[in-house]
Amino acid sequence: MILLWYILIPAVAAPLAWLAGRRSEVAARWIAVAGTAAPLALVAGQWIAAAGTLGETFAASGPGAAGLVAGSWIADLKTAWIESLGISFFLAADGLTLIMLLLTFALGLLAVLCSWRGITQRVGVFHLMVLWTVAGLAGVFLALDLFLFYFFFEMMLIPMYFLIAVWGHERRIYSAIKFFIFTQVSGLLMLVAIIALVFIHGRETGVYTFDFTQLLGTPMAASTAFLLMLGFFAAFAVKLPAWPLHTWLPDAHTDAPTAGSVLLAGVLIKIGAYGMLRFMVPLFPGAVAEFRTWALVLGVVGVIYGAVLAYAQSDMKRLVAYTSVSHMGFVLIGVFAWNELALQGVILQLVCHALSTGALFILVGGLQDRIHTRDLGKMGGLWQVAPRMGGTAMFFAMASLGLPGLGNFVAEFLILAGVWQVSEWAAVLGAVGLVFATVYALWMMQRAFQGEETHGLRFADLTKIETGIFASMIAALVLLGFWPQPLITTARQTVDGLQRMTAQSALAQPADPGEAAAAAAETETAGGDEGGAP
Amino acid sequence: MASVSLEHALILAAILFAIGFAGLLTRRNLIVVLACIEIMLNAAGLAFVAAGARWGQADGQVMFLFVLAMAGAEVAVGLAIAIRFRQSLKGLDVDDADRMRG
Amino acid sequence: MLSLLWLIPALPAAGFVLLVLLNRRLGRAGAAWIGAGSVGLSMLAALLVCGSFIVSPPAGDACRQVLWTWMDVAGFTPAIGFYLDAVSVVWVLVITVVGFLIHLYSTEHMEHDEGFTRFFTYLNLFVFSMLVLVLADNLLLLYLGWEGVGLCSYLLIAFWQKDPQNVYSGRKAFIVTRVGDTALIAGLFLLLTQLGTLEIQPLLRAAEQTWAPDSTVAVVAALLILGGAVGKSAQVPLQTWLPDAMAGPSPVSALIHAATMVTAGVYLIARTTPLFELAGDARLAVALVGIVTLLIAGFSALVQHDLKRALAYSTISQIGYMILALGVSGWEAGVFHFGTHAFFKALLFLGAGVVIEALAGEHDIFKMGGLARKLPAVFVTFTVGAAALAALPFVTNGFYSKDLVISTTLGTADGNVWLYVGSILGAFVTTLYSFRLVWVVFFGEAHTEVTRRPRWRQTMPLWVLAVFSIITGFLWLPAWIGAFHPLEDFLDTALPPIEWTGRYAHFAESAGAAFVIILIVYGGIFLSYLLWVPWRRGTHAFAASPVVRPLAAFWLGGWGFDWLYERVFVRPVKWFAHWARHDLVDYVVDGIAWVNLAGWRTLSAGQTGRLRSYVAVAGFGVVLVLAVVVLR
Amino acid sequence: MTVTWGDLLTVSPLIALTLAAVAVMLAAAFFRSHALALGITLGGLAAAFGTLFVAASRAERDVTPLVRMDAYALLFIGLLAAAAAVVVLFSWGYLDRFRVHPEEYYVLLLTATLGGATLAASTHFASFFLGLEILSVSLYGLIVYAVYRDEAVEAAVKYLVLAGATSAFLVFGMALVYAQTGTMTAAGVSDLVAGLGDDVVATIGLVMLLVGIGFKLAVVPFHMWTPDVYEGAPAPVTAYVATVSKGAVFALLLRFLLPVSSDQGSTVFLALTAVAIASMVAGNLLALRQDNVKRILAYSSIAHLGYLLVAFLATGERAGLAVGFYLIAYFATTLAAFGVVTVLSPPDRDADRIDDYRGLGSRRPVPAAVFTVVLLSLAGMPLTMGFIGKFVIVTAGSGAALWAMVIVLVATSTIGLYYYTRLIVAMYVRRRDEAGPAATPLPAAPGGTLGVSVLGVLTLFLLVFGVYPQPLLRLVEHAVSVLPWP
Repeated sequence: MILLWYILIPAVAAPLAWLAGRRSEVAARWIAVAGTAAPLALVAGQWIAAAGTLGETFAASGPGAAGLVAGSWIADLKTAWIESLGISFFLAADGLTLIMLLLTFALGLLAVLCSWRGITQRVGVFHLMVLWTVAGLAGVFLALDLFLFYFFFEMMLIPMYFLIAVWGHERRIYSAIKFFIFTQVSGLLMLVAIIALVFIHGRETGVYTFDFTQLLGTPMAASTAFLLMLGFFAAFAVKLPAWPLHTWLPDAHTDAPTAGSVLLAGVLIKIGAYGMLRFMVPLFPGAVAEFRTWALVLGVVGVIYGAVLAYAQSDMKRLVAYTSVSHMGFVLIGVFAWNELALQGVILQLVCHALSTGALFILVGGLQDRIHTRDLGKMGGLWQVAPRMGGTAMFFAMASLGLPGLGNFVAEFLILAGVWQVSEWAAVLGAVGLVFATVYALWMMQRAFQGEETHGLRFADLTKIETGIFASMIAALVLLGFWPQPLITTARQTVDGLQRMTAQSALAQPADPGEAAAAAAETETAGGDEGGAP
Repeated sequence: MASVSLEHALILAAILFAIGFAGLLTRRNLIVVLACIEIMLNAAGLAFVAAGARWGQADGQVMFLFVLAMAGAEVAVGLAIAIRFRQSLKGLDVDDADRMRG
Repeated sequence: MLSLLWLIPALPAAGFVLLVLLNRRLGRAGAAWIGAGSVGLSMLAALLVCGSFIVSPPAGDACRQVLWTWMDVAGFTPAIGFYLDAVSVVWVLVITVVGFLIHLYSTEHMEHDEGFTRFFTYLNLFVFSMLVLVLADNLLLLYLGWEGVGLCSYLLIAFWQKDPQNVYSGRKAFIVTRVGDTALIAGLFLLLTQLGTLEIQPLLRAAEQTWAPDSTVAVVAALLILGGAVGKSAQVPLQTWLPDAMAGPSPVSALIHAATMVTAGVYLIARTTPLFELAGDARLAVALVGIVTLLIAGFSALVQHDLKRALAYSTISQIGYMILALGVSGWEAGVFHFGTHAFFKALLFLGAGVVIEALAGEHDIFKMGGLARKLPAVFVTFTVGAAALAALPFVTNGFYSKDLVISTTLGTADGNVWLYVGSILGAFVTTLYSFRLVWVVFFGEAHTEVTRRPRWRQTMPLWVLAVFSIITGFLWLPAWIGAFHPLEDFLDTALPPIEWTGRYAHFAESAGAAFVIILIVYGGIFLSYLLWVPWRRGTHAFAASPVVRPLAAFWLGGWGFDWLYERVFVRPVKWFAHWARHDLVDYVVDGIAWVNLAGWRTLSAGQTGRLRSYVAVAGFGVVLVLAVVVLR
Repeated sequence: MTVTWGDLLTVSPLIALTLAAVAVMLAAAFFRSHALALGITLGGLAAAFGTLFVAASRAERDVTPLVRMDAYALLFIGLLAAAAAVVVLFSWGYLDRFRVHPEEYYVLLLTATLGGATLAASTHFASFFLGLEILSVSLYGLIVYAVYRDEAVEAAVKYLVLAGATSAFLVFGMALVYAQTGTMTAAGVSDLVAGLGDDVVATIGLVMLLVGIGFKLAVVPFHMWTPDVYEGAPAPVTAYVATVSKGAVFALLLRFLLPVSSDQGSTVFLALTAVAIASMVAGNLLALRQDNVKRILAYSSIAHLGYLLVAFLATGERAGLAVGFYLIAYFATTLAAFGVVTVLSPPDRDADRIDDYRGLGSRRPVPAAVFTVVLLSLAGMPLTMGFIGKFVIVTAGSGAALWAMVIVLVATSTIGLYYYTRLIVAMYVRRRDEAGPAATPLPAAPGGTLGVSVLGVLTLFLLVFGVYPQPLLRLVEHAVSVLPWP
């Protein structure tokens, strides 16, 4: 039942905020704070309560596929919904879900906070939209019925669309519709794939159901599986976004209001990775293995292309947006590497990227509120004007280029180390992407904050709210950089389950480097002169 | 006297129908257009009669009556509208009725 | 005592955090106390820990301290843990001692700078990162320090960030070293995948056990590590960033770009010695990198006008010696030269800092001159440093270490005559440019007014370093002088001893080889006197001759590497970025939108509003279908 | 073939409609009272709706060979009556502003509904033709009801001529089918379709039959009239044309031509596939940059009928479910859409320019909110019935492996997003480039409280069944199960 609250609290707070907003803007803001903070506290509570069991892995023999999914739940809720079509209202949470929920509510809260001064028009409706987005996101991460997943997947587009179109910047209408259309086309492709899967399963078993756990392991021809996998991939690749389906993202991020950018970059695009982890790969492991090379190519191209284009931008927000393209390329190759190192890296990357890029967006938003431009050509030397802002920007620029000691590095290292086991070249090229990341991050710093201040800009340094926001994000990133273990442990059972689910497929490979080394050692000994066992 | 076969009747009906349709395509006077529709409807009626004859049923003729009645109703309304049309467009040229387009 | 190991890096880290948090609330004095104080305490801790390590070595001649497990993923469990052995002791001592002296120096050098607190913040972060680098017990943590020092290097080069040129130099340093880091991290992936761990000692043992000597995987791993070292230590082909890095304040050049950070590559190779022992081809590559670098940079140093740039090229060249030593399996020789170089090069940079400060920011050596009388303390100490750099026989530490390095290039099994000749030539060039600086800067007539004289916080470090630049050489006397070599004995606990097994080992170890060097050094000093002593005008004709001029220009520009890289790497990427800045993929998207719009336009034009066209469309459709029906 | 009392009881909904029409006519002859006419109309519709339950309580039966009152017919009659009632309610405020007497309008509305209801229950060519013509002729009158508007006259002429011509096609097709089979019942046609083979004459007949149906449904290539009639007709009438006339014909299509989908290689099937695809593409493209709201809705209706054809062509009860549910969703959505136009319309014209909607979000928040929900439903976004509707259609299409159509559906419904959101943007987003004099804001429409409350109910309907569609799905499932599925 607690799972339902995660969706209901923000969903109900939304109209309240709107109603309150008609009388008092501050009331609307506080309701929005409550509507995100309350579920955040609830998730944190559930996390702490479940902390003990999440790190356990499954027994070697292990239960079946459905059992592996169900085995890692810490809570679930299943009631009838649309029986005529085999659809149930099915929510469940495991470690991965908890992480995503934490992220959702935390960034939701930050989105509300960072709009405190920036948003002055239609405040009530604004918070209605923010809260609905949060509710939809929570639903996406909780749903285990494929229809329900799709339902939330589409649902949160609407408030996000409004956030961009109404409170956005210059080309907001174009960007909003582009975002909407990209997601919608790909989402519909996924819907077709879902339905086809349901039918294949139905013909096989006579049971027409959208229940993910029952659909696992549906036998089908390899070519069919490949097509269906592509349907899922389309949706998630657009969300992620993977090159070359990324072009909605720079526009949407650039023109969205700060809160929208934060939610987009922080949580929304993470659905792509989440969907691949949760649904796509377990449903079609064979097809994913077949597609792996292509996905790695797309991912690597995305990493480098995103970074190079980030460098080419003169709009600071657009630059940050392109860095997302680059970083999500890592996520893509990590998912398709599909070993424990890479998967843990992916999950960490989701969190760390949300924090680092979210912070950069808040920062750019803050700058725009102050100097009314995002054009790097009109900045320069801002460090002199606002040193604390400069230092903060430097920190997050470093996070974005993957500086060790910050969470992003751990994530990217794990991903690339995992990818290396699958394809050395992908890993190397991914690492080369980090060089380009250095190029754009430092270029951005130079153009905005370093150099001589020549435009006569004078403005106040970080406000208290902003300082608080950034301090918490910096603390989180440093903590994750030096001690990412809590997150790793939380996701361990899920990752283990995912691995075992696909253990029979072509995706499977030596689970950890230790084993690989042992295997290597064995072959080495076998080939050597010494006949004795080690 | 060779009996009129179904085919003959249907071909005649088809020719009539085509004439009516051709008129619809080529004539611009609203009244003539309405007349063309009448021709087409009657062609259909003829086909019905012929079909009824093939099966030796009265149904075809009954349908013809229906068609006739409906055609009448249609023309009645049509002519009424034609009057408004003439008032509105100062003429009966259907091609003039292109204020709404795009 | 050894349990205090963690304090050594923790103290500068604490200093950094305090400086960040308190920032403005500290005055200059407060920042100076925290900044220099934390490093001073760190130095004390280091002295205590290392002292106890040397006096009573722990079992296995190494100790490890794990603070916590960094992460635990799929059997990969790197720790936040420190490892101390003879190699790290050398580095820790140099870092903390030189680091403290330079902090002290900076409190005076930077006293009027508006970014005073920021300076110490970065500097403390640097010391922390550098200590983590050399103390890390696993390669991932080493990499953390590795990147951390890279960051600080960038921040400090770009410290005077109002000038875009400085920021450019900082970026260049960061980006170029990151290219090398890419190789290093790839090496980490390779090692992790193959050996299942990144903890250095088990990793090295596993490598020795599982990899056959000269197996491909070992060579690749070693080469990837070399790639990292080349970037960080400014070796060919990634040396181009270091001369530009002189845009930073002089203490930074002294600490980061001379004494410590740039030797991280040397440390890394020394740390992973067993890997390189397994990979003969990689050792050869190391040696080649070293010899090429030391010659290229040496000749460049010869023609620089900018005092600090000259020193920078000299640094590159001297690190080339260290790398060369490592490449010929003279591991300990490399470490020894690192130790001596750290002191005299830091000394030279600090001296240069005082000079530049005294001349109100003048960098051009030909606008200096005559400073021997105006800045006597600097003159004396700088000359000591230059002599050490030039390896002035017997009295300077540089002589002993360089002599050892050059000997190993001939004496070990990996050595050969070519390397030896090259390194001799390098030594000659070194002597030339070292004394060129002394002659030009301190003698002749003054071209610029001295406006400021150093106080004790600047002179004291100079004197201390000058002393170190003399005495540290005696820690390892060559065999033909006497059997006093405590440093060698100490390093033997962690590194393979130098094996004099080469073809010319006998000669290399003998006084004869040393005599060659002594000859070279004195010859070099004499020639430099002839060429550059200000009262000998004739040399200008030589410098202006048509043979020398283009060569000098070529050397001045660093052998055209920047020119080449600009065209091969930078411009194509910039060009592509500019060309694709509106996102190429968007053209496809726009194309789809255009097709739709065209469809709308066409269809919409078809809605003519004319009844007869409507009938025609319907009729056409019907006829089409009927035609299909009939013809099918 | 005698008609018993029981039969009469069964067809009581149709009788109720007939009586109501007569009653309004008579009443209007004595009292020119709008309220009275409205009351009687609503009463008649309510009676028709109420008697559905009477009919439902009785065993389903054929009343003469002409009509069959089964659950399927009852569902659609109920739907049509409800839609008509909604149109009536919208008309109240709207007709008050007319310069002609409003009473006969209700007569026409009731007879049109009667025609539609007949179609829904029709099992015979005779009732088919009669129902269709009653509907058509009433619609001529309704479209031209505002005779003083030039657009209305123009629209009526276009509709009249095209409807007449396609009726001729229809009847001719019927005649050909009859000539080949000797039967005019739905079952006979179904059998014919199922065993069509390469009987050219019968196929021609079927195609011509489909012309008549296609015209009413306004699918490509019989769609050209749609925007003009939608634009020219008074807004409530447009709502009626868009819903009742199309719904009734679609109900009939399912009953007569069900087996079309069983042979995916047949010419008729291919022709319908082409029609469906062309409708989806053309409908959506035509609306792309259209500036007239009524025309946008017209074009979008073309596309929606294309979607419906996809479901129709997918065989099996799942297809019936999809068609039924989608039609209900489409009815509710379309009625609400034109309801908004109605409510906003000033006396002299309809509020159909996109400029009329700029800034509506702040001027008239409730209609704006309703319109937003409507547009989202048309776009098939979650929380609305349109989403579930699109989902069941894709389900049906995928179930029948109609991949080409499904992909086109996916692609074109995306184009739809563009113009639906364009309207939403117009209502809520202030354009910064609007430097010049803004479009003259729409004069406030008088009254409209009734209309707005009906809009509220419709919106609620859309949302509730968008989130919990199960009851409706059950109902439709039950209704379509009586059809003779192949």
